[in-house]
Amino acid sequence: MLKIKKCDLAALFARISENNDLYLPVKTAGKTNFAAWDETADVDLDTLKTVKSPKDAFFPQSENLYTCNKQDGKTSITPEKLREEPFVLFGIRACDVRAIDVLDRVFLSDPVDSYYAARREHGIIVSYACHAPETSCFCKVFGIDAAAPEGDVVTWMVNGELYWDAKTEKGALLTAQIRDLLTDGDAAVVETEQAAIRAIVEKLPNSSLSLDGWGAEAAKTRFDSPVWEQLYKPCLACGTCTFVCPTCQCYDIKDYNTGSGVQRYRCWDSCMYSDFTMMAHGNNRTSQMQRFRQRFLHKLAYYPANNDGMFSCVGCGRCVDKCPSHLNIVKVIKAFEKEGV
Amino acid sequence: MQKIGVFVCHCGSNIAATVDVKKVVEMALLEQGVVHAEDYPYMCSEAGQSRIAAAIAEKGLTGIVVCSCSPRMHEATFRKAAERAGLNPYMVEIANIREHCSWIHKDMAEATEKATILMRAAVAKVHLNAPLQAGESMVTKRALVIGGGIAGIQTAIDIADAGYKVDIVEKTPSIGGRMSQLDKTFPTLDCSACILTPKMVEAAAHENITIHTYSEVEKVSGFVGNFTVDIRKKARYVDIAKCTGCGVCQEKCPSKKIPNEFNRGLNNRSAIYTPFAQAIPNVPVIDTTACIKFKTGKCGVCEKVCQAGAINYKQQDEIITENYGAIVVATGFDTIKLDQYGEYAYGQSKDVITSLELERVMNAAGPTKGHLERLSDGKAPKEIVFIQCVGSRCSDDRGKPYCSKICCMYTAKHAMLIRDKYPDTNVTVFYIDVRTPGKNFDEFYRRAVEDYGVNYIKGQVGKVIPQPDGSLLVQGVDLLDQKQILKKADMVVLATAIEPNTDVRKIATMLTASIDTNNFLTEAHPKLRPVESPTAGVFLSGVCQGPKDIPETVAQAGAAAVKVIGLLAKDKLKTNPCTAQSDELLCNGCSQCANVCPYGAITYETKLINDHGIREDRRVAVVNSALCQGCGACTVTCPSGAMDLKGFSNRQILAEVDAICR
Amino acid sequence: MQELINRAKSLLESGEVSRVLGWRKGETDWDVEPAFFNSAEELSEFIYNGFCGANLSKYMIEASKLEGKTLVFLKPCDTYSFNQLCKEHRVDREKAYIIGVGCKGKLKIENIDAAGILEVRGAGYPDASEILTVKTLYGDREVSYKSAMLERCHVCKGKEHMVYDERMGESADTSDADRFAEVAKIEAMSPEEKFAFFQSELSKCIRCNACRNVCPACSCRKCVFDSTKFDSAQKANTTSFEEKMFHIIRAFHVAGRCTDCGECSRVCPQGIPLHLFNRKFIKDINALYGDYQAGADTDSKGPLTDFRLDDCEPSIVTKRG
Amino acid sequence: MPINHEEFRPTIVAFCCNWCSYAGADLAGSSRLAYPADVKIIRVPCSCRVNPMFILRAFEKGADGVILCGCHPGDCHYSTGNYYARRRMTLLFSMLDYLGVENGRTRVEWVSAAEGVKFSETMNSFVEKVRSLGPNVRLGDLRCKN
Repeated sequence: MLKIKKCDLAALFARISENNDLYLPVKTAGKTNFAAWDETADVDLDTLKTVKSPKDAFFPQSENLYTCNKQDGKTSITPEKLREEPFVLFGIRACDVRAIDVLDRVFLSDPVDSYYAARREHGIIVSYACHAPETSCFCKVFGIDAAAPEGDVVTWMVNGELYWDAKTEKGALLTAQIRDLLTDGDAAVVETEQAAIRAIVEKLPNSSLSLDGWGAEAAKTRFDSPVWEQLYKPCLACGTCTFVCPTCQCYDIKDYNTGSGVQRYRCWDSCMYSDFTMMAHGNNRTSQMQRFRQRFLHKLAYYPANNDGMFSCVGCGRCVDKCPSHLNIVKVIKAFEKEGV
Repeated sequence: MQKIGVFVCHCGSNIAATVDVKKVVEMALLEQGVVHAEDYPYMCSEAGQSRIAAAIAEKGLTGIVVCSCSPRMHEATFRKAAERAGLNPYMVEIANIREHCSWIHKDMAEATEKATILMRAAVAKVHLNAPLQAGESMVTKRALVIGGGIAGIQTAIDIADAGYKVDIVEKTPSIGGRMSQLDKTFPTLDCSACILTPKMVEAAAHENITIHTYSEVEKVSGFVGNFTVDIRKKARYVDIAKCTGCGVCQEKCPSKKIPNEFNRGLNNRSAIYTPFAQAIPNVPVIDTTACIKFKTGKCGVCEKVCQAGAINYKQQDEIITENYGAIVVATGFDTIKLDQYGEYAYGQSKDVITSLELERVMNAAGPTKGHLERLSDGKAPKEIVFIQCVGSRCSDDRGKPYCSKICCMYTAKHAMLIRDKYPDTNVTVFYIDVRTPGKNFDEFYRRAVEDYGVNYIKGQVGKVIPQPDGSLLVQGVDLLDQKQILKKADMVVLATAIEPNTDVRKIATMLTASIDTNNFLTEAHPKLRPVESPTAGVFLSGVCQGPKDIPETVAQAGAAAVKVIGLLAKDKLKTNPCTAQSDELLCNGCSQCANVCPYGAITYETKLINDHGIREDRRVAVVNSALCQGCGACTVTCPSGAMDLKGFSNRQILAEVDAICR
Repeated sequence: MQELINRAKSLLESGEVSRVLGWRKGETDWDVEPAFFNSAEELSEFIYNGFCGANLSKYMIEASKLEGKTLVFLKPCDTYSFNQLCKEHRVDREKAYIIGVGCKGKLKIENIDAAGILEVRGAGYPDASEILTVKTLYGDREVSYKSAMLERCHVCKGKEHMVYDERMGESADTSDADRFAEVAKIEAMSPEEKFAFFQSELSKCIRCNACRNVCPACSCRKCVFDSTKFDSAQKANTTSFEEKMFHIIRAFHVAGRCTDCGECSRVCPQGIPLHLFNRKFIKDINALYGDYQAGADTDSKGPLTDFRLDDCEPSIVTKRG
Repeated sequence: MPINHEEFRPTIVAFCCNWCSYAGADLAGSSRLAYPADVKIIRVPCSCRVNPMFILRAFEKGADGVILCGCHPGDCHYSTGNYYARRRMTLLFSMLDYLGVENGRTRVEWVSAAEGVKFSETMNSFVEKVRSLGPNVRLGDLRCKN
């Protein structure tokens, strides 16, 4: 266990960024999101949840895949360069670390998504414990420990000092780069803090949410439930829940005419959108109820069916906080619990 | 995917001297979809057009870009050529590389680059062109002439003679117009009434002509071939059917102090009046602002004396609605107001009069029974000064920038008539230039100078000062002799500028016809289409289009009539296919497009829509393509992009933008 | 609140209305969702408190297609949106039974800004308590009602309902700020400052479309940004241009139609002050074409579908400096 | 950084209504009244056909200035089109200015078919203005700049 004073973090970040691109929570215009670090960045480790999850670091909202150019009647195709330089993702919370696991199972299974794989290979995750979990958090439901996140390096902030614990080889390599800035720390201090965090997590209103009835079989038992018809009604069909979600992984592939050619890029898509998976014949989900159902059954039934029962929700609670109509996965889970179906 | 042919015109050396046409051809062949490109010295020639036809046939072209002069010049030519070769004419786009390129740029590399970009934009557009079919609309075989002066009368007679029905709408109680106020006409000096009144009678008696006097156009809707017009027939309070025109009512009317408009206010008329003796119809009207019966409820003399029982105080304005295929504007002119010309003492001295007032003074039916006399004291004037260009060719905003065209000739006429009838009266004319182009015009003016001894002074009058003895002191300059002139006169006549009738702006707005800064109606083309308005189906006759004299007016009136006849002779008209179209799947039915449509072409209907499996009743916009003129106002108002314009679609314009900016 | 429920029940029972459109209570005081209630039993979940900010007018588009009348509760500012939708034939006045419900300002939970909130006391009865008591996992605290209000309530359009069948409850005009002050402040900036300000705000935009989808004026069946017809479909802000394009065009499409209901700013997950776009147009329209309040009536011509012969020229933008 | 006027050649899109301004441009051409080749004209039936999206699209794809020309108010071929265009463009330009986009990059001019001189002078002055502002960086799509 190592540590560094909170007031020395700027030096730590400067050091890390000598050899790596560094992404961490930065406050811009009043909201905190993951962004590249520089000396002027307003680093914000206090805000529990960035508005957008850090999944952008591996699966950007929009990324170019390749570029076609036409000059003098000749066409050339240039694939986008894959990530080759290391980067550090600092300050990522337990739920968001688990979410990367969810994404890995999609993008790293056959056929492997090379753009994603390259970023995963070069990305070093420095996680950060949740010292003040919030009402909307329910990570415990998915077996996530807010006091002990996964990651290459795990950190805690106790009494104005950041405790640093490398967990993996990647983590050890990063630690070696900055070792001279760190001093030895007492693991017992961290354990005390962890106990305090876990005590709060117990008190969170949704920590004891029951997932009974969800999983692969729900695709059959709950697909035709009349509950959906009631639940979806206030849905505005916006993409807020999907775009703030750390595990949503759907994307669309589009072409952009640059004048001199075409850039083929992909960007996040949302199953809440009416043109999601639009095909020549039209759309296979024609009503908002169907789209709404799709999202939650994907998280709670289809994904588990394909991934050994693992849910593709990590209980970060962003959708609980951000849905303009106050709809969210917790409500869905509870509604079915109430109906007993 | 389109197969596009690009044809680059040299226009002799007009284009080729500045644009490397071979290079443009070479660049065109690199464009997506371009399967053929060639250049030719004169694309618009027979030979050029047949090359286009040949390429369409050989290469199976589906779209054509002609890089040439302005589409305003030859778009129609190339469309016709394409059509003859079996291609839809709307698959042709023009890249304007002459007016917008070769003629304004000197550097060959620069001009060639720009021509290439313009070509690309046209190619990009043509990719998105779709074949369009012109629609058809029926033609109502009846014409409306607005204005019953000589222009309107002549147009109406010519149209009627060709066998079509014509209505004349005249706002005053009688047809005849300005010409009926004139005494003699130049250069022949024949009596105006003698040549006009037979025309008036002919119009009134013509079986194809209906005259609505004391009437005004209230509302116009529709479009070429199908106008619907509301005409307000103002209440005369005299039954036209019963009135015999005996005139007793006017004699007996006790209210006789109303300025007589026909005599330019130089004498008075009664409250019930016909404007002049030869009025058509010869039926009086009651001026309710002056009539004692209308003002106080007591009187009723005219009703009592009318043997025919034609007086009807209860008559109401009547609105009639008629359909027309064509509308001719013949609203004529008036003289400008002289309020801002205080230096000429008009309004201060009764002996300073306008030329039109002089016409009435000289006329036997006028306020002085045709005797030339001073209006102040009735004495015969011995010195008369004419001042030319009062308000014409004026650089400040008191007057008009244009030449009123008729003043030089009528002043020569007045001078000559006065010298002829009153040889002891001296006549002096101050002029800027004497403009006498026209058959027998200059001879006429020279006769005034040489045979009648009229004293012409090149120079302007600065001031007219009424003297205590009743005479007028005229201060002027003689530009030729470079000296100041002080001249005593008994009478001063102002050649006042003419301007279009003030009503014309209102009428133009109703007709959506354009108007220039001087309120003259704009012709569709100043040289090639001088009697047509840019608004299809609206034609121009007489001074409403620009200053002109009687023979020119009559000539234009006839020309307008021929255009109308040409239109009415058709049973159906082809309509512009570049009209708006609403995609009912995207339409919100919000009515915003209808709010901005100047033609009332958009209506709404509720219909069952199948939107990718969702079937529901929706309120959707429907465009009447016969009414739509294709301005596109609706397309921008529509937030969802449901409304689009054929021929200038959103995607077509965006493609041009992209091509230019790339 | 109970009066509202009772009235809704009696209207349902009498058959005058077929359903009720209101707000349903959730897990917490601020967890309030717009909801349709089809029976008296369902109405037991009805709630009306300080967190019922959601403007229900837009839901009336769908409700207008249903059989029978829908009872809808509209706050004073919501009625402007309803009127505007009526004017555009998007809702059917005949299909709505409108209870103009009183409003004394609505709250935004983010403004309370306390981690681990469990309960907010005082949100239901703003009159009774000017202070909200907030119970959190980390201790209790107090927040003034005003400081927790939505931005739009600080520039409240007033307590009058523009359209209603009956009214229930008291309203208060909560305005305590100049509606156009923020816009004027930006207008006074240098071009560089303006650009930097909007760049930093708009760079947060995740193109979730919440602002668009909640907006009663953005009621297009298919938005141009979802439509391939206009070559304008976008799903993400790939560059900073696309952020601007979306927000400029969205604001332009609702210019003259936006009632300034403030829903866009309320729902933005990134807290972008989207009302600054719409209000800029409103400010310009008022200054250049005369005061206009969209939704104040159902028959006036909107400023962009109208003109005056002597309107100012676009060069006024340059001349203004 | 001073702008080198010799080197910077802006891309200017000019939307011209068919009836007045396009004809005015034709007249400028037939009168041989020069203006920079940077200006490329797109013909539209009326100024009211120009959607703000067209203008933003031009900037997106690399235009440095966009000008809209139509009939003088009162002379619109469709009688009212330019009045609507005038309001739309006033608001759009005001919004662009508000966002910090240099207001000299957009302009509306009314040019009649008889005003070849005005057309040419307008284009000369507009190009000069845009050149002085330099390349458009605030409202372009980076993907189009290469």
